[in-house]
Amino acid sequence: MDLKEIKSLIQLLEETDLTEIEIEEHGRRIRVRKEQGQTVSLSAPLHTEAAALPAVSPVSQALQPQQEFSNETEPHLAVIHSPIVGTFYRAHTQGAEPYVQVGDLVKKGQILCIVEAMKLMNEIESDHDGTVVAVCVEDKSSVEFGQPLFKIEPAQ
Amino acid sequence: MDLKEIKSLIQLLEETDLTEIEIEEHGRRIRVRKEQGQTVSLSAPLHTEAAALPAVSPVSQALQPQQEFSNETEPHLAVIHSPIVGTFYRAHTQGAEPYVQVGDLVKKGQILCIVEAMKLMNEIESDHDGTVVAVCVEDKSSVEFGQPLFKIEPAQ
Amino acid sequence: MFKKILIANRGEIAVRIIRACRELSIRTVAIYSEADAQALHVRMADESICVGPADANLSYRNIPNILSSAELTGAEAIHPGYGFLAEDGHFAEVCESVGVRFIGPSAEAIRLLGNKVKARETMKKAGIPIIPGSDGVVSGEAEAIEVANRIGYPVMIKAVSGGGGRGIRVVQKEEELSQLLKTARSEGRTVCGDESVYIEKYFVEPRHIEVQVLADEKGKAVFFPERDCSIQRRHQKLVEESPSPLVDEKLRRELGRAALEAVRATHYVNAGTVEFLFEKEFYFIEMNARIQVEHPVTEAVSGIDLVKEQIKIAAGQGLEFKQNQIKCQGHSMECRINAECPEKFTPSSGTISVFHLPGGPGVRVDTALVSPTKITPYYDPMVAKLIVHAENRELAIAKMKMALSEFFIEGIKTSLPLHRRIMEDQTFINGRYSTNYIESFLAASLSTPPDLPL
Amino acid sequence: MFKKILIANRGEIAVRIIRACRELSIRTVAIYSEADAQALHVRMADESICVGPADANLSYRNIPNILSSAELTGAEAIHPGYGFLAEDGHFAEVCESVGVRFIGPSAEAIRLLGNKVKARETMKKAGIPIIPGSDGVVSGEAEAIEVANRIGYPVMIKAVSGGGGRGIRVVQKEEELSQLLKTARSEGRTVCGDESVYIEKYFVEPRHIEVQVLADEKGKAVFFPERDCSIQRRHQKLVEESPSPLVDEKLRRELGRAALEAVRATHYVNAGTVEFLFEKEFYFIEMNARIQVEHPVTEAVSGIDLVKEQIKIAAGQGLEFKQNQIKCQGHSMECRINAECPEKFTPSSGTISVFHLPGGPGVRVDTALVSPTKITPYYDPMVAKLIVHAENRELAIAKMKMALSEFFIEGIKTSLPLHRRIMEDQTFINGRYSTNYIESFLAASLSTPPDLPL
Repeated sequence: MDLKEIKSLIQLLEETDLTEIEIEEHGRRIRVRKEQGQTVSLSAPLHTEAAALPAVSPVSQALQPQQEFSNETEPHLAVIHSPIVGTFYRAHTQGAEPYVQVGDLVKKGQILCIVEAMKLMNEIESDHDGTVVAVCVEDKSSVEFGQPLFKIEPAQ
Repeated sequence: MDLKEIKSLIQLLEETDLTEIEIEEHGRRIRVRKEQGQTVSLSAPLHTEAAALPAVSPVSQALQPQQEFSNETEPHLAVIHSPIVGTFYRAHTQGAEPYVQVGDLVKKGQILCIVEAMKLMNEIESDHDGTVVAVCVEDKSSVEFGQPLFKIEPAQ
Repeated sequence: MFKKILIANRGEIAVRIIRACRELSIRTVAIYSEADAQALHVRMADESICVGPADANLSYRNIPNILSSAELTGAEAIHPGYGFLAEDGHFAEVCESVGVRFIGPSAEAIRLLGNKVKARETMKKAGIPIIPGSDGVVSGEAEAIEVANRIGYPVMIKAVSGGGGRGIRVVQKEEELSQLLKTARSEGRTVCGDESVYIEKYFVEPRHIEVQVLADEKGKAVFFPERDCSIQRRHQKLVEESPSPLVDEKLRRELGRAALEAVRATHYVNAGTVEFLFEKEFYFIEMNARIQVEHPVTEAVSGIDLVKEQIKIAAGQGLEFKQNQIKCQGHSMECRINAECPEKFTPSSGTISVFHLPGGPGVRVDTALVSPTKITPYYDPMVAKLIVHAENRELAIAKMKMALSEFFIEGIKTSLPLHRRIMEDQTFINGRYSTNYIESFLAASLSTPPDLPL
Repeated sequence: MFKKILIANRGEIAVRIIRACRELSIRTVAIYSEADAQALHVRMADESICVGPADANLSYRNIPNILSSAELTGAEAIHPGYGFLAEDGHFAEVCESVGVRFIGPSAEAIRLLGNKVKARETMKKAGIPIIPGSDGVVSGEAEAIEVANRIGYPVMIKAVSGGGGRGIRVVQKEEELSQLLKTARSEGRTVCGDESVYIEKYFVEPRHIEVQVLADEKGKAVFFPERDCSIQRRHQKLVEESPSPLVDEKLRRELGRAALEAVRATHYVNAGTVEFLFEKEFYFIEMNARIQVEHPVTEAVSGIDLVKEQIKIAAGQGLEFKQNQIKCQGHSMECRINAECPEKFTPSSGTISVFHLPGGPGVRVDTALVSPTKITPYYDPMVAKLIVHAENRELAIAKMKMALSEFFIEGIKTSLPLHRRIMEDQTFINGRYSTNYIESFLAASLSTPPDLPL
């Protein structure tokens, strides 16, 4: 399959008012299609525009709505989400070693990090045995409900 | 063709936010598709709803907007459109014979009808040689700009 | 003034509060559930934080996550809107304990008013008329007769543990009392094993009249021209108007005085609403410790932005106007547009792909609708409020009819058709409706020929 | 009152007129071009008739087809809106000759006011100040000096047949006059073979102030608080407000008196607007014989529906209010949202698939937007009017900023970003702007760092 060809079709579609292009040849069919007035064009129009207007509404947005919580591109990985709103800490105390590093083997129930909320330190445990392949959040940054914290490659 | 299968696809489509489902297999292709927020659902929403509300806004609509002026289904036919807004008369005077009947052979330039506007009788001529195959408007009814009056099968 | 406010709500009221904040140059933090990631209030706010899943108990009522959100974003105050945590005394208390200003009355006032028995007692002590009845449970037939004679027939016998119409009997005259007392007792016993009953004045065609108040921390309080919210079904208001077609200037002042008395008796601060039942006289029902859905009709006739005032009061600013500066100009009306079947009131969910909102002079629409919007079954079915303002009631009805005629929502069933019919109904037009209106209106509708669809 | 009105227009003003008709229980007939078959005014009207192809000359200005439409539908009156046939004396005349009421002034008044020279003469005779200058062409240098001394420097020498800046010279003092007179003459001769010139007072920083009037057939006339429309680019108004930040109560009365004098002098009936140029004193420019785009700001401060009044006057009803009943409450402002590049003002066409209109208290949007709308290049680029009303000018600006911040149109370029910047601009906020404002504002903008996009 010629990915370049499909990409150029998508680009063509995006540059015009067309909503669909379909090509069928040599027993192969490619169809690209976009919805107008639907989900795609509406992902976050108000924010988009506001962001272009720093003079009018200086949007700093400490916490951007994170809508990409799903793990579609890496379906084999397990994702540990934040169960609460709070501040993410990788270590027990400042300066201490992080609970886990990328590459570490972890057990189900093992503490991965702390999310502090209202002065309470909430220990977040792994719900899988496996290998830590990614830490999704910077140390000491804010996390919202459902935000991915770690990606774990489950043990076979 | 399995009608049941198609119906279940349609049902599936209606129950979801999808706009299109396409299946291609064993040399057979089924595609069902709905328009969202686009032309189809928008054909005339305000009128549609108003029409369901005779108590609130008694819409009689002597003249419905005629949006189907094109002749897509019969591309071989010539259509004579009204060039003005007025009242359509098939005959010169009341009780007289109509200028033309379905089945009549007409010449280019021959008078087909009269559209009266502001007491002026405007003679509408055929712009084709051919056979009248349809009279699209009732005698003495109102016509708007661009409304089809006659369909003519052009002579070879 | 606050620099940043967190809005602990969703839908039109969150949008309404964000607009007020913008005008006051206050930055806003929206919270949202996973079901609302695309919602208008999230898009409009300067910052937004997901606080939980679709279930409101785990998101919009999730006190720890909401307070954490305020802490993380540095929001100095929380506006609760209506519903959710708006009248939760515990929430108000926790807010104050962690140093976040709760935009509303004190936790004590919320708790007092949330306890219907205590609220009633407080108002009675303050000299505000309450619905006449027995002082609690009646011991026997002799006491029942005595109470009924004192308050006058018709009276209502209510089983203490009854509900949903069970254990309730209306007594028209003394001869009926003995028999109906027995029936109510036995029904109470059957349904919930408790034959205790109490007696209350029964109102045949009462009206629901309410008075908006604002009170600042310095003890200054004002009342606004009354709202008539008698058009209800199952205690859900459908149409509200201000002023009431029933209330004259004298009654308006009396209602206002009673409302201010309620404010004093409860040491109430911020915006609140004192609800009365009216039939010949007015009687206190309850006091709502929040901004109400129908606040825009009061804004229309008074020209005062109540949400901005709420914020200013919470920031410690005193009220800038006096009672005699509060006008009652023209007439305003609100229709609540719900996502529901207009006949049976069953909620309707789905995706609104196409809609058209009315506009023009004197027309206001408060909504969180944005295309496409998914109406989920998780929250309040109200999708929009349509508010009109005109010189008088007749013109307000004409304007409402006009606005309803062009209001169009596709993809779900709404109460729009019902509102259109109400605006054509002679009883409503005359202004002679009671809280029974919708019930009898619908009953009459069902007997009309089928070519008049709802 | 009329039973049915035909609206000989499109876009937001057609929608506006349909709304007014609905409130007055008048049935409506929309006309439309083939390009507008899906337009909102067509959907909203009770009936609609296609009157021609996209080209407005063949549709919205097609007098025979429009009158036929009125005849066929039994419309008793025609509302022309603004633009198209609104100030066409011939159309007004033909309407009346076929027995259809034209909602506007008489054909004579339209013709008189359409002729700028005659209008100026009429006003001068009526004692209304007109822009000082020579009585027609000046014969030589001596006369030029005499005129310039009489009206005071700076003056403007204008070639009679000049235009587009050619053959125009501004003279600051007498010493310059002789030389600049020669230049203007020779430029006039070069460009159009005519060296005749006239002299007019030159205004350095004039303001555009206009007064809305209503006059009924019985000779009763009223004026409204002035509108300030100085924010223009190429004589196209962009922002309008009422009252003017410049005008005090005394000047307001003087402007009003002059406007009423203009009504009397032209036997004017229905809604009209007398436009003045103001610099220290006010001077008549012209009188517009129609409803104007910016009428909503007057509706906001006065509480009077001008379109409804137009219809009532045309139906022969007398004005129901007196001059002293016309209030000036609070402050109102309008931004015209055009489909155009916000920097270069080139029109932008395309399909608007997604948009969000602002709402809340004191916010009005007049638009024909409906999703999806195709913005065609055939007609006026204005896609919406955003009008706010608040207690004072400062709060009105805050509200306008709020409303602009949530106003969103996707698919075309609009003037929204320009309006957002104007509302942040100190000169505008101070209210000290002239008709040169936009030009100098844009010039200044271009020199600001590129991280402040328009």
